[in-house]
Amino acid sequence: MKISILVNEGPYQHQASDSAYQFALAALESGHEVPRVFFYHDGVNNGTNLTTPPQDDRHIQKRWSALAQEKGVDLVLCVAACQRRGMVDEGERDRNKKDATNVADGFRISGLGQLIEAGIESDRLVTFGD
Amino acid sequence: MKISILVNEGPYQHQASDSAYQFALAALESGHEVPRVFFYHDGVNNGTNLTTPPQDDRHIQKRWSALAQEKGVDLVLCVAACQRRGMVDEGERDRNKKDATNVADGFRISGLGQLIEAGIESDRLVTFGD
Amino acid sequence: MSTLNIINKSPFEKRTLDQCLSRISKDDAVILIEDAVVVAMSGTSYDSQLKTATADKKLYVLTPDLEARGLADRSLLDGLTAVDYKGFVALVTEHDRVHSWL
Amino acid sequence: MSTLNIINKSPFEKRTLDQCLSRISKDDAVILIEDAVVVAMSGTSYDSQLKTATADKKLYVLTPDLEARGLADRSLLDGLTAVDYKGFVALVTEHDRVHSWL
Amino acid sequence: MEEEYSGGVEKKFIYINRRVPHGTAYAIESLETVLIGAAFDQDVSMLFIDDGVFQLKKDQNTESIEFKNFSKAYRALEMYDVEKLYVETESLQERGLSADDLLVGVEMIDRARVNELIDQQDVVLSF
Amino acid sequence: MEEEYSGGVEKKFIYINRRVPHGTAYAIESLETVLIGAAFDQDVSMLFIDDGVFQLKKDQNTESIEFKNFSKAYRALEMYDVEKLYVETESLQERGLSADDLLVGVEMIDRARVNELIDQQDVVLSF
Repeated sequence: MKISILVNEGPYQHQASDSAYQFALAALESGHEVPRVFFYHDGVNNGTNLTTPPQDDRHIQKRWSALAQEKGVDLVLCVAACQRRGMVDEGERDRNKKDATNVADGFRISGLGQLIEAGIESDRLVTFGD
Repeated sequence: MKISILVNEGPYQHQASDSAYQFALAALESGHEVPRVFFYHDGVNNGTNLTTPPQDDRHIQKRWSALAQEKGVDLVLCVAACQRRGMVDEGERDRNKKDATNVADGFRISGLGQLIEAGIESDRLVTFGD
Repeated sequence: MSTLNIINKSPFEKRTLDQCLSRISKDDAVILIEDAVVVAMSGTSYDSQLKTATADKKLYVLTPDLEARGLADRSLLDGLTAVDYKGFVALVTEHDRVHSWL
Repeated sequence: MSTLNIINKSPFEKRTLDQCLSRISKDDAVILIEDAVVVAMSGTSYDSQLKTATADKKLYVLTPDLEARGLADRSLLDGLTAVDYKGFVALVTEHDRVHSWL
Repeated sequence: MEEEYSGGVEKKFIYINRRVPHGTAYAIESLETVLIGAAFDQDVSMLFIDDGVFQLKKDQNTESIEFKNFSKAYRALEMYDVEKLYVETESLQERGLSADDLLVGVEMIDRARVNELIDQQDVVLSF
Repeated sequence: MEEEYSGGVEKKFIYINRRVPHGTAYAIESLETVLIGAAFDQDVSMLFIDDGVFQLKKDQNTESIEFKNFSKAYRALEMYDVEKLYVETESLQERGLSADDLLVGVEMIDRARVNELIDQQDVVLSF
């Protein structure tokens, strides 16, 4: 089955992002596809490559990036949410005249259409939030 | 009176940061001092200079930065929260080997001691969160 | 000695207002801000609970948040006082401490 | 046609579980995850409300979240089934849609 | 993006709105999703239950809190062919509101019918 | 930083903990604040009410969810001279717990006494 995931909260503040990750792993291990994880609202903050969590703690962003690289999961950050929360890739940097980028490998910024598309093309859509 | 403020949530997702700002303005207009606003938890995300909110919407970060510049309010981002959420100044960039900085003018990163100090030195501490 | 308690969530969504009211004393005050303003008007199903509280405690509601939710023209529950942000600041200074129920 | 409902907040804190149970039908299922697991054991004051629900609906609780809160060794409420993440995934596939009550 | 789906799958999407507006961003972000999603020619319903009914309250004035007043955009939904707006009767009543307080025409449904409506959907998006 | 305050003001701080641990970061962030704050030689109390009592539950095992298990750190509070830990009796009972379920020794107080305790404080930090 194709199971896509919607993540509404950022890392370390709410368990939502952790739950979504554990769920995605279990879905893959159960033989399902996870075509896309869409990050909306504060969820876009999962994609920043500027975190330095304590060394004895999980590294949420790196875990997501590894899932993209190793399992081909498409990690999409909502562009409107990114603009309000300060997530910037090269395109956004040039467009909005910012001095830096902070989107980690494996994540890409795109529109809300990608969420609707995931709803249409997946058999299930599961939301994790606050 | 000295009234310090604690902000626990980031911009645009919860009203907390807006309420804190309106409260700070009203306190200053009423003749009180606002020595410090301490940003904890997701609140540290208020300090990013990478946001581009819609043009017809309020610019939360710029409003805070103006408060620091015009009224001398000390805007402090909790360092531990910054590390978990990806807020980086030059010191943090060098220390944690990051490629970018994203702390806006008027904000500084410091320790939780600054929150305790605000509690000790202010007549009131008012918290805005989720 | 008295405390100003801040409530910012709708009592239809979260139990913070219940939990606050079950513990504070008659010298304390409560201000409803943000989404908590939705129970400030008479006629809601939370009406009687709040009336009990106003019998011996001071309750306030933040006008700008009422306006934002289209409720500024409704009649407030008896015993509730509307304040603007400056009134909110004054309440903070008039009480000995502030407790935000998050 | 049936729905898997996800609840992730403690019913002592938020009313989502009440609001969910007041609307779903007997073909639907509910899984308690994250902070919602705190009402999975017998002996809480939420006990009877949940027992009513288990009488005609399927209720599940996520084991890793029970463990994290030190509740894995408590006896679960009758009619509640503990599942791990793979069990959670299976529930998602067995129902026609998923509704997260946020 | 619309073209990709013009001859493709049509699914039934329901947006479930349960929060007071402005205290959190869910109301505005739900609306933005619906408006963008309209381009995909899916079957879209919006359901307002619990505190979500306040999103449709008339006379919202966000000037003092300096927020965008997006509430008028609910009236524009029709132009995007989003015409199925449902409000739960009990949620309105519990909050001291009636259909006259709402800024758009909606279909009122009883609590008992909410599950029936959700049961017809393919995708549930909750805000 | 400690020196700054060695001869200075001493205030009464209370940390009020009301959330289930792990679902949100409030529990761990409260604990971190208390530990850092200990250096300031203030009068510190920690109060656990409502779902906050779960923070002190024995046998927390966060291995499967891959979280740091910080619950043992409550036992270290004593070394930081944080010795006033209060738990509300009614909160425990409503949740089917008793004092034996807690991983540290605490003072049990009735709901009626909670306000009395808060009334003695200068600064309230709520998590």
